[in-house]
Amino acid sequence: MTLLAKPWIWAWGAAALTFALTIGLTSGRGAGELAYAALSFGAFAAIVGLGQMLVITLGPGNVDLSIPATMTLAATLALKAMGSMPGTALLGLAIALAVGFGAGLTNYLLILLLRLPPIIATLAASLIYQSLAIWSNRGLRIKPPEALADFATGRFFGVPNVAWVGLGLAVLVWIALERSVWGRWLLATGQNMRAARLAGVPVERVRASTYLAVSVFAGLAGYLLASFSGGAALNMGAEYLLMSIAVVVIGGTSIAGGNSNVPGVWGAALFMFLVISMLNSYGAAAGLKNVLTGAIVIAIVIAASTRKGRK
Amino acid sequence: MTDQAPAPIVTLTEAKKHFGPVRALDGVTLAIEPGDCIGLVGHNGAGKSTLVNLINGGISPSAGSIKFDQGDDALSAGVRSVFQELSLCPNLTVAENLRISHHELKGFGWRRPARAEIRASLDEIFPDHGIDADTEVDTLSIAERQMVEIAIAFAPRGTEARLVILDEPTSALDAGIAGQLIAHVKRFCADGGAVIFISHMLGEVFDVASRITVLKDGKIVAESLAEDFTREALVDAMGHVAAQEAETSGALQSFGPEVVRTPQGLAAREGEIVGLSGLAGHGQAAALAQLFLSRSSAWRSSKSPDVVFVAGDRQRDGVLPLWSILKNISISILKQGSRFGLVDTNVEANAASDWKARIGIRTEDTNNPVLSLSGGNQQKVLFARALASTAPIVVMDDPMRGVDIGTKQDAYSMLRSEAARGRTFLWYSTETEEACQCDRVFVFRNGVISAELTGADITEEKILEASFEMQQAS
Amino acid sequence: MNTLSRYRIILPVVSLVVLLAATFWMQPRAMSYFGLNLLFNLAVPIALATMAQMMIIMVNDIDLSLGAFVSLVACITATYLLDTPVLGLAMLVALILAYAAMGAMIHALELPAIVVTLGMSFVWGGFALFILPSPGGASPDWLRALMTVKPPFAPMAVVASILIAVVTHLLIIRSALGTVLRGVGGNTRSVARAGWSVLKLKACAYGLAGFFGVLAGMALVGLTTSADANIALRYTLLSIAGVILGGGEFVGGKVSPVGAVIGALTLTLAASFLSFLRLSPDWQIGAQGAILILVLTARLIFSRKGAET
Amino acid sequence: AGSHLANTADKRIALSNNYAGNSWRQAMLQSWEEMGAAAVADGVVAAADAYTTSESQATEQAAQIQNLILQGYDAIVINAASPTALNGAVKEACDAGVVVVSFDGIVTEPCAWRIAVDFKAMGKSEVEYLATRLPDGGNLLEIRGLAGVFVDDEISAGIHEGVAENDQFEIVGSVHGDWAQDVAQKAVAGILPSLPEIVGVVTQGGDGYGAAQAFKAAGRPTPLIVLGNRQDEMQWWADQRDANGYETLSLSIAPGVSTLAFWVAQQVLAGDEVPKDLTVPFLKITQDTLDETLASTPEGSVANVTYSLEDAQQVIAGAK
Ligand SMILES: Nc1ncnc2c1ncn2[C@@H]1O[C@H](COP(=O)(O)OP(=O)(O)OP(=O)(O)O)[C@@H](O)[C@H]1O
Ligand SMILES: Nc1ncnc2c1ncn2[C@@H]1O[C@H](COP(=O)(O)OP(=O)(O)OP(=O)(O)O)[C@@H](O)[C@H]1O
Ligand SMILES: [Mg+2]
Ligand SMILES: [Mg+2]
Repeated sequence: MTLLAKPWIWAWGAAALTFALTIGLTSGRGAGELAYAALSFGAFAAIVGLGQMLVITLGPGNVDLSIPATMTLAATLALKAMGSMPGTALLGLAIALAVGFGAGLTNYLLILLLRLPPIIATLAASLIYQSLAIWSNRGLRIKPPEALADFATGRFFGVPNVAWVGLGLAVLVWIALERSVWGRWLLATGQNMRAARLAGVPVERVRASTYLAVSVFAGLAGYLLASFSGGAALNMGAEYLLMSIAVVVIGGTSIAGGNSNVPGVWGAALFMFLVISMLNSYGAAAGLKNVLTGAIVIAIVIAASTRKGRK
Repeated sequence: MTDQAPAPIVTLTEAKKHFGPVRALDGVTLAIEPGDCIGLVGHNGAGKSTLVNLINGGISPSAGSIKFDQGDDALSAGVRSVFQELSLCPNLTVAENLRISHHELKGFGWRRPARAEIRASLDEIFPDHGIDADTEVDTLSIAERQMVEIAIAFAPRGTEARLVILDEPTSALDAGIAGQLIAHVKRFCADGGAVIFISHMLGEVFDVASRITVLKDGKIVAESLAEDFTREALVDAMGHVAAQEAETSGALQSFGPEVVRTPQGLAAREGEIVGLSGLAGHGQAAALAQLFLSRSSAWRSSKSPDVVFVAGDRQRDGVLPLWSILKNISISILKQGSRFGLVDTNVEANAASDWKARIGIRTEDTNNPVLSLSGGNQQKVLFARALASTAPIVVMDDPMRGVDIGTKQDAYSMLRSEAARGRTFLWYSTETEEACQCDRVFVFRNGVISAELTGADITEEKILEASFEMQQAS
Repeated sequence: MNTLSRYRIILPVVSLVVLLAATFWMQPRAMSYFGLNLLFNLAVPIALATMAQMMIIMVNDIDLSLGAFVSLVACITATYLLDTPVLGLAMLVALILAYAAMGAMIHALELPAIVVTLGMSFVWGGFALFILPSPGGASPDWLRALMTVKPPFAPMAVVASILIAVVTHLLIIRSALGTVLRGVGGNTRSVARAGWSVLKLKACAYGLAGFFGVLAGMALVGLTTSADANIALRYTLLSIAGVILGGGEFVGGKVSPVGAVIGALTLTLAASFLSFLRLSPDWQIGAQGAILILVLTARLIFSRKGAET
Repeated sequence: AGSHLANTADKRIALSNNYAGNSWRQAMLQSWEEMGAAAVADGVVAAADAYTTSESQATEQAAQIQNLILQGYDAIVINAASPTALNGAVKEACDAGVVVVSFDGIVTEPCAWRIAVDFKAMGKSEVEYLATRLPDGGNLLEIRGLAGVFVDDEISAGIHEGVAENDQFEIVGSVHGDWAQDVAQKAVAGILPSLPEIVGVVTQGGDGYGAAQAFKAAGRPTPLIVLGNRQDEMQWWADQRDANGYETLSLSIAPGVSTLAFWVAQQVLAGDEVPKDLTVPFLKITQDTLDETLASTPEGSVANVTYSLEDAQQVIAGAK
């Protein structure tokens, strides 16, 4: 029963079940298409979810609410700089990552210097990022360079390229958390920051790098999403606010900090796409769709936590 | 005791408590009658706190029974507990904390009786306590919080306390206040109340207890009137080699160059054990924390840190509760042997098993969660964490809090040998006895150093003298 | 003495006063019965929602579903409570009970509140869409009359805010029950050891939150005269910000009802202040963030002062 | 009309907007600003300021309107987040003697003027267009907007009415695209695998391009997608037309309707008799007008029309 005790198994189980139910509707037709779509769209949720997971691991009260605004700002500035010109993809990437870095640094400095609670600091900063995005481009939608768009929508060995990026990032985060000194520091800080500091952990470096990481991930996600969907829009990140938190907690990461779960993030990201697809396919009205989504999310959390308790 | 023994307040019959393979309590039979003052002693992990939790209903027994003479549960039988870890609500005031335990206090204007009740109780147990019933608990020092908790336990609370269980109540108190508590316990028992008094300070136990019960590995191994025990016999029963009086170090040793000097006047030389003493809450902990924070960084970390810290307040400053014993030990030495920023698990495992053996952490496997250890054994983990590093300076904030006498002796000799190898220790202790083992002692009063004692000057009298305001000064 | 906790209430008061002075200076017209009412009447439902959030933060949880819940209440108020008052009332009572049950479940199954409430935000939102697929409904007349009443001396908004602050202060800080509830936030274990049923206490705190959430939704409809399924989604974050602005803390049961009401008023006023500044529309959204940061930065000065003494 | 212009030289008009997060709203704000600046420079009005909140929240917009009353504007032009939830604030404005003109997102409060688009008719005409192009009928996919919003409900009702009248069509799937390209793309990609062959997609504008992308990614033939007025949609249409003769229709509202509302407010302030309910036609782009519209639309923006005083007078006269 050790498998059932793994907190991520529930997210994956739920994803598999919703997949089966959706495909059951067409008696198996379209399974490949659905899996492909789930991997494509799940990748964006997974990338921001991995970042959010690192922040949530830092302990209670730590969460980044500026992810959507950072995605939008990074994408807007990157696409504006590239201006659809061929050969500028790397320049755009560099700009998106730099914007993410800058946003992360700003968030962290607000938290450190002004001692704002992270939830408020990132919320307030996100309004500023949103204004910056509006001011810089006034919502004009600039197309990504052709090659970049092809990459973002393309596939490799049958798996979408964006999913490869998301998977690569997941492996990287997993190694960082499970094997690296930094990961141990992060997990220690998340359990008790004061105790960690007194045990010699450079807690501020850990916090800074975590807030930088989540924003850089958001910048990357924004860049990829804009390239994928044909340009940046001012509201492109909106749905990733709740999504990033949902995939982390459904994936089995403890909201109390000090404990995180990489495979669960991917499972939950796939699940969140599939559950909406399933309800759409069954023709559920908007109200029912919301009620069922909420009920399923709670059911997964209950299943995962009672299992853990019984162990 | 009269011939007609009154009915016991609580009776345990063959009570057992198992946590998985751990037999925390392995068949304990015990009856506590009005007027009893039982001293409960035993090594770290002997099962003392588990016994307390069984009696007050915090956990239920795996086997055996617990019966009260009045009502079905501890509360209605008038059983009160002061737990090993502090358990007040820090966001509430002293009077409001009384309200939490006093269910009858409600309705309009409940505050006035609450204030009066806690004030009366504090005044009775700790005269001159100086605690205002309207202060929030989190602005009090650890010692003051402990006093409040004890006062709440003894307060009438509508029903009158009949049995009060004190689990290491004096570990955060200095000698003077501990003396007040002991005097009160004696009065309380003389008036027909019962007390279970758990402590690792055998002097106190002898002082207060009418009967002494020795727990070892979950079983009662000795039980008798206090006067039937000698100190040696007691230590023997607990299962440790009798401690030989640690001889006070002569002034013969030579130390290396000075490695610590703070603006406050705190100084230490290489190889020296420096004690910080004085009454609890007079700035010793703050001075040590400041020293540690100023000599270490929240931004950088190095393979060979300058200072390490041993926490006394485990919950707040030490234990990383979600982790195993192993990870708790290795957190300070992760950089040793790490390559490309990845942890070397061999170095880690070796250090953990090495220190488990050296310091005697009672566990089968260092992969067990750290919270499965008893309080004293968790403290050993924190020792191991600090000593496993190569740091030349070790800062210790009352690290022997709740450590049993045998382990203490081991720890003392380990400190000595580490010091002989050139390590410097700064050691804050609430026990004057421990301060007397140091090479140099700084006594604190009101946040400043009031005396620096060395060599033969380090005596209990001199320390106490420096701890209190001079009476004649006017 | 206890300077820090004294400062905790001074800060929100000072922020509000400074902001109010700046507003009056920029827009003297606001300095009137009519002007104050216009400035603050929409703060009343926010203050009520902030009280609801405070009940949850008080027991160390956080409620991400509050905005959706208030929207649902608004939808019920503008439809069922209007057409079939008995049924509408029963639904609102059921919602309060549902909130209490949610608290009990969170405690009994040891679930993280943030996740359960995140899930519940979808559920409430879904029900709201059932009831009002598109905006509409109307406010019951008595509710409209209540929210637009013109008491002597001070406008409704000010009177209502003071009333909310006093009632919740008595309930949470002064009363015997409130003390135990705050104790749950301070140290759940010791409250349980003292023989309380933490399950019941949590249910009680959540029930209170549901109650204030219902009041918020009703007050909102009284002001706007109708509802839609998305009407109060912003209240989730606004209420959290209000509690923090008012000197509350996320963990440890440290909350201040009076501060939180003032926090809610400050947030509302900050938005008005910005519109008086006549910024370019590009920056109007960002300026909201900037002013939030500015107001909260004042905390820093006070907490430094507090630490020194 | 000349005297009317002078009459309002000391009047101040404010625009109250509730969302700035997409290109349509940005174009709307831009049209207002350009025209407002010109009107102030010409001495037509004393001020034409724009105010915006975020996230389409009626509560915040209500507070904003109350602030505008306090600031003493003579007229407030509103694109409302909710047709009813602002009624309280609008009533307060009217009571304070402020002229309130609502457009696009209109308010039901009787004291305000309404410049409405017949969204229902817009939805219905989508189906009617499909009926002319696909006489054999078939399966349709509906992409809706944001759930719980008035416009979404109206357009959808029109579409369903159209399908009821043209029973050769059946709506086999319906998703919410929140009027956002990427959300629509995601929702369509999720439902497509379970759908039979689709001949047409009815949309609410702004999400056609996303739908096309999703069909392409799923390897399905591109159906007839009714488009909105975003430049990238029209560009895609033009590209498809050049490549394989793709033919469709674009229905939308021009963001410049904010300027129409400005002139209506100005006319009311000038003392003209203006009926409370005005209608503005929706913007229709056909295969014939595609190139011309594309040429006049900035890249990445939306097709737009700026209205003049004469246009406003025409609309008013038409309603009388
Ligand atoms: N919740 C638990 N899970 C597993 N093991 C436990 C738990 N609580 C206690 N134990 C184990 O039970 C034994 C007795 O612990 P207990 O806390 O009663 O010791 P103690 O005598 O109070 O020691 P100390 O003096 O160090 O406080 C220890 O071996 C401890 O590891
Ligand atoms: N890691 C830390 N970071 C910041 N401040 C710390 C840290 N550790 C300790 N302190 C300071 O030390 C104080 C705790 O020690 P306190 O002043 O109560 O010392 P004390 O009077 O010696 O107490 P006691 O004897 O009861 O342990 C805290 O209030 C805090 O200001
Ligand atoms: Mg113990
Ligand atoms: Mg102990």
